[in-house]
Amino acid sequence: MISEDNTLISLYYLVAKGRELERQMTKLPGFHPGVGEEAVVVGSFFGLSDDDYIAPHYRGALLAAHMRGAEIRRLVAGVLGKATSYSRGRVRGDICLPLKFNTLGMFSGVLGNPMSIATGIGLSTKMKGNKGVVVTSFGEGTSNLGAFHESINLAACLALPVVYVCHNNGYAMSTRTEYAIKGASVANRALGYGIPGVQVDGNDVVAVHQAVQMAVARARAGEGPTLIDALTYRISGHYSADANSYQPAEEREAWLKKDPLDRIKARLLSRGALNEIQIAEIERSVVEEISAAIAEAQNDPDPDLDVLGPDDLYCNDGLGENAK
Amino acid sequence: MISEDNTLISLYYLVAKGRELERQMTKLPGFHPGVGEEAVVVGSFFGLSDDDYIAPHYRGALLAAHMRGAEIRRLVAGVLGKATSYSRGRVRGDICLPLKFNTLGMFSGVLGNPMSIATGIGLSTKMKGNKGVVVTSFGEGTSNLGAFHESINLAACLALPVVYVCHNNGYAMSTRTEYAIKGASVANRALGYGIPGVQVDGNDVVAVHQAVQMAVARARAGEGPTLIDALTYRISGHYSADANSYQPAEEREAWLKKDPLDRIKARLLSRGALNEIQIAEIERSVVEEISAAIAEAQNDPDPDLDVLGPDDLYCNDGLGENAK
Amino acid sequence: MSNLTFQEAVVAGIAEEMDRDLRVFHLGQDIGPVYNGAMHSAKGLGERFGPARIIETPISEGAMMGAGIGAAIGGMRPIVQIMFAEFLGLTVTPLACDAAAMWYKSDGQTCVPLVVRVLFGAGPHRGHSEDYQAWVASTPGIKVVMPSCPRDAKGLMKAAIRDNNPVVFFEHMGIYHGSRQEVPDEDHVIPLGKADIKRQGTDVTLVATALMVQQALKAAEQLQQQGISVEVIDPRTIVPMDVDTVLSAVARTRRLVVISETWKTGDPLSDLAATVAEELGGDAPLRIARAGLQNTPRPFAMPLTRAAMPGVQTIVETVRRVMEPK
Amino acid sequence: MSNLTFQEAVVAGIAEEMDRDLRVFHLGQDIGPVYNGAMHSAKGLGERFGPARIIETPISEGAMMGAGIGAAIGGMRPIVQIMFAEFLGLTVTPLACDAAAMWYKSDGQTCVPLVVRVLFGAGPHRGHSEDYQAWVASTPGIKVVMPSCPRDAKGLMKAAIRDNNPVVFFEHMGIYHGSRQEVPDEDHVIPLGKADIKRQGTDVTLVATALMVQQALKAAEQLQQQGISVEVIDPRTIVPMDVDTVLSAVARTRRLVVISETWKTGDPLSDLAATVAEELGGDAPLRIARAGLQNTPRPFAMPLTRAAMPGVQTIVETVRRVMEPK
Ligand SMILES: Cc1ncc(C[n+]2csc(CCOP(=O)(O)OP(=O)(O)O)c2C)c(N)n1
Ligand SMILES: Cc1ncc(C[n+]2csc(CCOP(=O)(O)OP(=O)(O)O)c2C)c(N)n1
Ligand SMILES: [Mg+2]
Ligand SMILES: [Mg+2]
Repeated sequence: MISEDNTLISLYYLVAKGRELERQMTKLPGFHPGVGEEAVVVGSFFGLSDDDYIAPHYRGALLAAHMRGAEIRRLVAGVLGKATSYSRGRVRGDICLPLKFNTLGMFSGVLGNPMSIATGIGLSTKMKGNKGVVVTSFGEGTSNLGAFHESINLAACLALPVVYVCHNNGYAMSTRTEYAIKGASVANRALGYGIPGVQVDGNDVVAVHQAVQMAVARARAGEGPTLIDALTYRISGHYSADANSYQPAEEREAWLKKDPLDRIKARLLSRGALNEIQIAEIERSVVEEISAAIAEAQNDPDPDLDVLGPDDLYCNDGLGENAK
Repeated sequence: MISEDNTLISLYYLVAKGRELERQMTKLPGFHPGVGEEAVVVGSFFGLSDDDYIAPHYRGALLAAHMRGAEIRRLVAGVLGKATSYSRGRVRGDICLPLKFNTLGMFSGVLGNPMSIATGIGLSTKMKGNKGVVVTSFGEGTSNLGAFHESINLAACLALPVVYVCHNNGYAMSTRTEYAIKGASVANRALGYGIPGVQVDGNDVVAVHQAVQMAVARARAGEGPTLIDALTYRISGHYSADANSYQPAEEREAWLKKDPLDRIKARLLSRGALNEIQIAEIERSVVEEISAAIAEAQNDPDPDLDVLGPDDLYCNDGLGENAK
Repeated sequence: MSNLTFQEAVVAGIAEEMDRDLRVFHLGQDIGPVYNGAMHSAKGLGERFGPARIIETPISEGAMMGAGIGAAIGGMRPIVQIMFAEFLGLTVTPLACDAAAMWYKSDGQTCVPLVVRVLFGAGPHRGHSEDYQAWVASTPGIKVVMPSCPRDAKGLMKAAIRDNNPVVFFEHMGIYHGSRQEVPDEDHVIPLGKADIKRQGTDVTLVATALMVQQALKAAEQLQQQGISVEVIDPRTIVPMDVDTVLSAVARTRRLVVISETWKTGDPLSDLAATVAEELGGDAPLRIARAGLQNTPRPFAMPLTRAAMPGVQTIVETVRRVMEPK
Repeated sequence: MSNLTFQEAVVAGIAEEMDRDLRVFHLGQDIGPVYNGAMHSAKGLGERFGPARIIETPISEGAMMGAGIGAAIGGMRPIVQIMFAEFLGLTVTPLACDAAAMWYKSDGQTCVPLVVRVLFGAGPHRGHSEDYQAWVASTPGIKVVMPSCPRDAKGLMKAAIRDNNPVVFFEHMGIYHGSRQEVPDEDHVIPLGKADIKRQGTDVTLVATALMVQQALKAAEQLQQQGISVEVIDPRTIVPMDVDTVLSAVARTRRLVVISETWKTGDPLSDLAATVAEELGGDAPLRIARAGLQNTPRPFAMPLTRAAMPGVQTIVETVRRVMEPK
């Protein structure tokens, strides 16, 4: 009971932290915030071991990387292209994450690549026989790409330990899900690959966590991949400046009532796992932590030109061995 | 009744012709014969109007093009790279078909391209509002490519008049279907796109014809695409020299008993639509026709170097208008 | 005449052609009246022409390209937007392997009148700057257009739409919402394959495209002060390349400078430089120098992005190099 | 020493490395013991190493490439076979956009030790001859190998497998089952990025790869009779290109001939020719000539296929061109 409370508190804490991070990052230009989708991120990546790999959806990626041990200040420095970022400013840190935390991001702006590459990481963990798993997430719009089809089919054929989680958030930029997907659900697509397809309430962090952990157990047992279809809603615009005026008011209202942060909070209160004062305390500390991290990152220096390379275009012999 | 007999006789005649064509072409090096799959080809493309387009699977492509009006002699000349081929020897005629018969082939060796391009032809017929449809076929192995997923999903979203027919023939080169597809069927994949997925006995030419025609009617009515999963078996090797020793004897035996040619023949006999003498007569004439066409093609001249171009790399203004 | 940005000029060209020819339509992601295309690349088209001719698609670039190719075969004249050039790899299989070959291989049975629009280049959008132009330029049968100013952008877009071959049209994000230019309203079509001499000069012939043309013109100003007269040629169409214009220019100056925002290996301008060396090289002196994108992936931080590609200073130095005796 | 064909040499190199390093494995379509790979490109490997290390996949090149990249990140050393180079377009998005950039962009957090095998070139297989080498050679971070003989094929394959970067390994179908050559059995590794002078010569420096090297050597014989001494350089690795070896050679001969089986626009050898012109051009005479694949899609009929690409006769004529005064 206590331990379950502790899990719930951890989940809540991460959702609250994610919410504040997304909220504040929205103020930076060109960011793709994930307000409203924090439960999918937290539920997907909570409770994994360090040897496991994750390849998170670009939306909510900072929270995911932070859950793996990356510092928020350095992650934000990556978004800003500062010298203190994990790549020293070489790669856009909003969508590309530090691999040293077994966290794969987008090394280009092309959706779909992380899905097939995550599938390959799953192949390596299987070949090494170390029971490691890979959890990767992506948007429902991305599930219309060939990479989705080929990756999941290959994972099914080779029984790879990969869990595919879809942020089914209603939109791909301005394109509504029902315009781009005529099937009853994204979960349905699993039937074409002979793997389990599970639909889950993406705004219930506990439900997402449980569904993902069941799939993870299945993967560790060598039973192959699972497709999880997490129904959620993009409260944010597609990017900072997007007013998302295309979201019908009633639709938006209805989803705001299902806010994932409010729900986990209510759950904790009703169980008496936390009281109002403790919650207020936690949220105050989260605001402070995020504000401080962003402020620090903003004051961090730009990279010097020695970061340019280009003498290190290739990984030369030996280096590879030491590289993570 | 008579008219139904006539349809059955036409279907039989085409299957018999296809069988003889595939049989004789197997003697040419590097050909990909479709012995055993003639019913899928004939059933898919029989009964279409001239304005309709087809984009047939490369296996069985000559028969498909012939059903659209192409001469067997010139088609074979295309396989041999003779000057008399429809491209004057510019393109490999075993997989690339004469477009002037509204028949799209492979302009490269890459599987999947005809699926997405056929989808686009469907878009044009829809935009022109001329009720034309497109019937395209492909192998079950090809259904594992991203092009399959993206094409059918796009056709579903735009309600395009396209019928997708899968030659589910048990193998992709040496790869068995159950190794590469873990889903219960290819038809199942339709669920992910919200379109009908129909499984049919691919060795029953009448069944294939009826299933495709229902889908064609649906497409003409503006109700969008259909995926048809035609179960058949590759009696031939993957290509002429392939001994397909990897086919288990019992499996092969069982399928040989379901030979599509024998089945339509038996049907005609039992209905009394044709008698043994008439059938023997038809098959004799078919052997003669195919033998003559191939012999002619083999005696046709190689192209002169003036066929090289390269001055006609581009279609220059004006030309495009006149081009088919 | 209207005073237009690059983005406005491209959209104006498309709108005029859609009025003129009902077979022309636009297909892409989020190009409708709600979003108006990435970076407003389809501003106003959705509202004006409606969903029957401004067709939005799921995220499936391969099928989008196939759809454009097939629609062209079927008698339409599609304009497919592949949001960013960075995504061209998802489309080259139907485009380069099949569509590019159809006219030649079918021996004239079909042509493929298709325009493919892509955004690229270092600009406000911090990312998606790769061009991968070699992927489309290296395959015969595809025309490649890369305008440097609003006036050319409109005239070349109209020509691309009227062309009967696949044409990939590159739109540089660094100049997209930049300085305006007077653009003719009346039917203004610039033939594909004709270079434009953006500045006359007698000492050095400089060839550049898109943003690099604007940088080269600034550099030429500076060099003028230093007594070096630079001729700036903008091929405008990368494929087919207007080799003759460049050859006759270098035949006079005997000095060629090539400035590129892409990587040298596979750069169509490298082929141009090689052709100049073949045709004009011999006993007479000939100097050639090139500057391009640093031979690494494009770094992200602004100071790094800038330093990795040729700027006015690099261009000035490159020109000075060919002025020194050797 | 063993007397091996190109195909046998490549397979031998792979087998030796799989014995040496348990992290090395092979992934591809129909590469198992039943089919042994297209054109026997994996002959015997399935039987010898079993399905755990010789992994067959569905037809899904994009995912196959992603699988190789991911497995490399995860600590394995994959060899992915993309049956024919013609299918590279299906794989460049994960390979060129992401994998090629990982070492540089991650600032050394990961490397991608991946070998990609592809068959290409005009040969017995009547089709699938396109190479599209520009698609992989034009993006920094990918190494590209294109051997011309069994000996090099084995040594370069072993080096490619030991390399910590993505390497695309081209196997020419026209020489695949062709003439045999003595190939060292002992550990024989040829470093990537080092050209090999296949024939010494004093009048003209000729650069070619794969099948064109063999044609060039025949042409050089003929030219010798005519009193023209041709030096034949085989870069062996197209990326990184051994520019220095070529530069010092042309510095002596002052004449460069580039023979290519691919199209000139985007050909990495065009970049090489441009570099030679940049570095060695000036007041001293310098002659450059190139011959490549006809600027159209490859025609199919044998007489057309042959006429569309450089043969011994074309090579002889191209060399004679740079011998004439100009
Ligand atoms: C292959 C590709 N096509 C298009 C884009 C442009 N793009 C960036 S985000 C986005 C929407 C993605 O939608 P979804 O997968 O549902 O994720 P969401 O943005 O809703 O979180 C698009 C189309 C891209 N980055 N990659
Ligand atoms: C993209 C691509 N990958 C691989 C190949 C090589 N190849 C040619 S035919 C074939 C098998 C196709 O299987 P299927 O789609 O089931 O058709 P079938 O041969 O059984 O008729 C393969 C793998 C190809 N041509 N294109
Ligand atoms: Mg979404
Ligand atoms: Mg099959």
